[in-house]
Amino acid sequence: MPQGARPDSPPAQDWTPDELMIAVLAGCFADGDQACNGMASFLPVAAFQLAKLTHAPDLVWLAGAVGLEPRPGPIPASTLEAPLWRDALMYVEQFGDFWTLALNGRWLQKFCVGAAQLDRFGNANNSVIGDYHKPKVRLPGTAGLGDMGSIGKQLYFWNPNHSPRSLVAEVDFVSCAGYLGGGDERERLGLTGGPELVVTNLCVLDFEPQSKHMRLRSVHPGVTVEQVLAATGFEPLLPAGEVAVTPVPTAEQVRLIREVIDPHGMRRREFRRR
Amino acid sequence: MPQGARPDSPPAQDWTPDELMIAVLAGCFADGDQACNGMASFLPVAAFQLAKLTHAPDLVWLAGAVGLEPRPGPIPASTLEAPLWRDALMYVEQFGDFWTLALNGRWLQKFCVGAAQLDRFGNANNSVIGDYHKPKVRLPGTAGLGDMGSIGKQLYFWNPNHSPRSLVAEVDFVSCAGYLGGGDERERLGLTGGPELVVTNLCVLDFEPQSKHMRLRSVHPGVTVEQVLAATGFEPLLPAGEVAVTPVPTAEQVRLIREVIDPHGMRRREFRRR
Amino acid sequence: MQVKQTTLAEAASLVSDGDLVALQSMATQAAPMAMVRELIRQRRRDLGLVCLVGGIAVDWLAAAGCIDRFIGNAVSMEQFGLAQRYRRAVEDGRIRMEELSETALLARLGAGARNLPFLVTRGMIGTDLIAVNENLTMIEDPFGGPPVVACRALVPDVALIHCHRADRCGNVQYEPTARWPDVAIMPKAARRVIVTTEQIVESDVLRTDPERTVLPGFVVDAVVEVPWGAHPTSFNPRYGYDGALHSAWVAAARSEEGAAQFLERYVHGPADHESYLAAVGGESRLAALTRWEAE
Amino acid sequence: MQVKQTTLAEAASLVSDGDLVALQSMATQAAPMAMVRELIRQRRRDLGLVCLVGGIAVDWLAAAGCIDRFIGNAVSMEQFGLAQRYRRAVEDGRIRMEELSETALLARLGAGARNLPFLVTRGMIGTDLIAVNENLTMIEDPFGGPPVVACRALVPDVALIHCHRADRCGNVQYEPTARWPDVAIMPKAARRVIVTTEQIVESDVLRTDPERTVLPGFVVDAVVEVPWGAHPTSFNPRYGYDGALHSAWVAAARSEEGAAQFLERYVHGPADHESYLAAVGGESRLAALTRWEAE
Repeated sequence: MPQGARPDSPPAQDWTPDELMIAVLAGCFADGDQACNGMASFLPVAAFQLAKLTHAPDLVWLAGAVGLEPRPGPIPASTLEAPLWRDALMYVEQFGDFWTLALNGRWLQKFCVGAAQLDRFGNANNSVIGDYHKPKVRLPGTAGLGDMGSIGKQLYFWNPNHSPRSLVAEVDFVSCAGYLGGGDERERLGLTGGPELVVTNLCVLDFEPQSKHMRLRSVHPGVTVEQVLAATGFEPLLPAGEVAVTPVPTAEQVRLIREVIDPHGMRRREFRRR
Repeated sequence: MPQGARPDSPPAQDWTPDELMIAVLAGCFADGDQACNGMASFLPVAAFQLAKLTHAPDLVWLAGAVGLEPRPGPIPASTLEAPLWRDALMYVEQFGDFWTLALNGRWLQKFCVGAAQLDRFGNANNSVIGDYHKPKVRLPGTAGLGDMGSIGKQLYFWNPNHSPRSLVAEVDFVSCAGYLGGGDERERLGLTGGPELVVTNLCVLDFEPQSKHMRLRSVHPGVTVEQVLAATGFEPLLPAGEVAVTPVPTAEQVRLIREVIDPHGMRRREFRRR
Repeated sequence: MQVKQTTLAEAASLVSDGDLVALQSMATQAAPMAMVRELIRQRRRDLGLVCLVGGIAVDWLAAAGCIDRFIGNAVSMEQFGLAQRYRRAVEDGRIRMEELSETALLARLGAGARNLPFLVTRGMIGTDLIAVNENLTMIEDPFGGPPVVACRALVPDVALIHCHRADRCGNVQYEPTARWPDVAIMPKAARRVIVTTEQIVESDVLRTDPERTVLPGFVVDAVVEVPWGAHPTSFNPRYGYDGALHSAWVAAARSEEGAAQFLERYVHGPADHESYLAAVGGESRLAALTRWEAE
Repeated sequence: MQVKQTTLAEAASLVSDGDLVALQSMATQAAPMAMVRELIRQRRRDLGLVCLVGGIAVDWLAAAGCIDRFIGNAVSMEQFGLAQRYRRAVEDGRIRMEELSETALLARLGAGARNLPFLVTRGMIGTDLIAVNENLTMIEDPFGGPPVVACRALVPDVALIHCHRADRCGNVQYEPTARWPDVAIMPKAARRVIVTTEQIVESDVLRTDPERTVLPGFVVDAVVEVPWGAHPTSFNPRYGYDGALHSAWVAAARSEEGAAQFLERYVHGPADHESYLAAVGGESRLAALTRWEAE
């Protein structure tokens, strides 16, 4: 794999929402961070590799929470199978190693999180639609997210299918703790960290520091604020003044994604066909 | 190593106390048991190997709590170094494997225990003589024995230097729980298992089932009851009627110990020079 | 050491109707599928499952009506989608799910393995997972620190695992690969352990790599040689998952009838494991999987 | 990954007077002795030690007046006898010992590593170890089972470990050998980690055996190449313990003066690690130790 990238690369003329989302997520990770991914996480995996190839060569990647600094080649069809952690420096044992390091608080402080439902205070649900004991829809289950929301991590949500069904006023079930009821409720429970950013196919949102209510930070080029509002199950806060436009990826970022990181286009599997 | 032994072997004509103690300890372990040893444990290590070569070929030995079923050759100078677990089937990781298996309650149910002090109710002390915070003598420390006395194990004490200093009325400090104050005190704390046998260079002792007080079970050939009483820091209970004589090892057992298991005589290092 | 080698059919007799079964599994990885098929063929009923992440094994057992409860982190076949028969059964009330975070499941099993009444985690605080679960409760730190979630010990009746090689006495070895925690903790927590293995080898072969042995034989009740025993899940580094069979299942499992027909063809139909391997494509297909040609 | 390679002297600057130092050690095995000698040479004071089973390292540090407290399971040099300078210092009140059972020490460190206020064990119940220790206390099971011993989290300031090979970024590998728990847990519980290694290798060498890597480099603050860095303790499978040096120490350590002379000759005297190796017998002696000719 080629190392580094031209820092002065111009904005791409030709980019797609998946590539823009990857660039935004990549920008959340820096040298000195450690990043890991779970299953069906094509965008985060691409983002970690993009960061390493450009601004954050010393970002440490734990592929699938298993393989330390692998050399995987093009993104394979699964982000939780052996091809992803080819030539790793270490096979991280899950409980004694991975969870101990994750719980500790000094490492692996940022997580990319996908969720079936995310609400206005950043609470996530991968458990059930409807009642827990008699669900209307049984979702896959919260797995590690049930921990990550409570152990001081900074959470970066990604959502390739921004819709009123996935961004809801209130989740049916809190399976990953965000800011709970908002304000200082999370803090009062002694929880640190919390949701930082929500990156969707339409826009980037963050959380207003006092109320902890989700807030529109930027819309992607070509997307209007009205489109975002129509696609969201609640009213996100709006910034004072003009809403910013998300910077597009650089030409070099797009080249790296298309030619080096994901030539087979696995990243597009996450997007619902329209 | 030769497998099996003649079951009809006659009593040895020529035996020493170390060999007799090894034979007695070997008799405590059977097929289906799992045995492990700690450091400076020449007699238990010899006993496990003797049992495996004679009546208990399917006894499982975890050498040094590390090496599963090794082929160590003659007993080396240390019972907690790599030569003891040569050619093991498994290197048992200490916490996730060894302690999990030991705590479970279904495996590794018998332990051979050495202690600086052992009292009339089978409480052991490897911690301090005198006050814990200002000790007259700082002993090595209880290590795993601090656990083994409380987690349902059957404890087999061995003591190659039977004396009023090592067999005392009351230990200065309980670092390994025996029957505590005797009677049902151990049971009332919810503890199962407990001390089973004390094998010394003079005799074999057990614990009277009601009072849990140490009781003389047999004296070794050539040792008198009076000698045992004079060498003991309290009065052990005596059996009704004649005190039995400990059976001597068989000729085959002695041969195996001398020729196969411990040709370098490491077992005698545990005995104080007189 | 005692010999534990036996057949799939005999080993399955260690699993009774109603048992709580700890099943090694990730979404598309390393599940003891040959034993799962044997349990379906023997029509076990009212089983509970304990799984980190259940995949196709859980969906097949649900479709076959073998299970009525599930304790674990998640059920998913990753890129192949949701486990539809399982999901529908939960929604219909035929299967109860106890959903745990990863640290909570590991704490419950860890406590079970170590004969402790509970272990603690700081995960899940603030979520709804605690209040709905009688096996979780908040407790105070006796040293004045923050409260923690106590997770009650979990002791499955039997654990099913699949490994790369074992000897006749049930000493279990893995080749270098991802080390998921179910193999480490489930067999120690469960009352009985059934191991299937790609290969039975002489004990002396294990002695050449003692650091690869993960379970001593005395923990194991039965060991069965079943090459390709994890198919259609992957078993690194030996073979990849069978993507075509996963896709075929997902298509069939849209309906109860489709699922039943699929199980008839691939699980009930084949008389034994060899016939199953022939039914899913035989030698040439299996050879492709060793090269990770998933689809 | 960031490069962490440095010298013994630089690495030692990560240890301050008063620090609580977690030290890899068994009775005669696998202690980071080169780093221990460096700390003695730099005359660190008021250190605490956390050890499973301390051996000659603890006795040297005690004799040199570097330590004032010890938390661990035991201190012993097995067949070479008690650690006399350490023992005398405890009896004189110059060193405080907090004695823990094995499960209690692992619970304290495990809680420290996992940012939990405590973990529990069923060991020690009925012993006197609990009442004398403010870091242990009995608590009830909230699910109605038996009570357990809560063990308060322990977070050392720095952990010292020695390994077979590492790369410049501090990724740490062990050859197949006994797996003691201190290497697994201490570096994750401690605030800083210093690794000495028999050999620094290219990262690509580690990639050939990823299952042997036990610590990722991001956990490590400094890595120093020190061949024979565990001498005079053993470092399986590379070399056995130096029995002659252990015996010489035990003889010298009968008196304070003898101990001081010994340390002068073997620790303060040699200008660097190479000089130390020459002082203890040089190449021919070291070659004998690779053949386990201990005495």
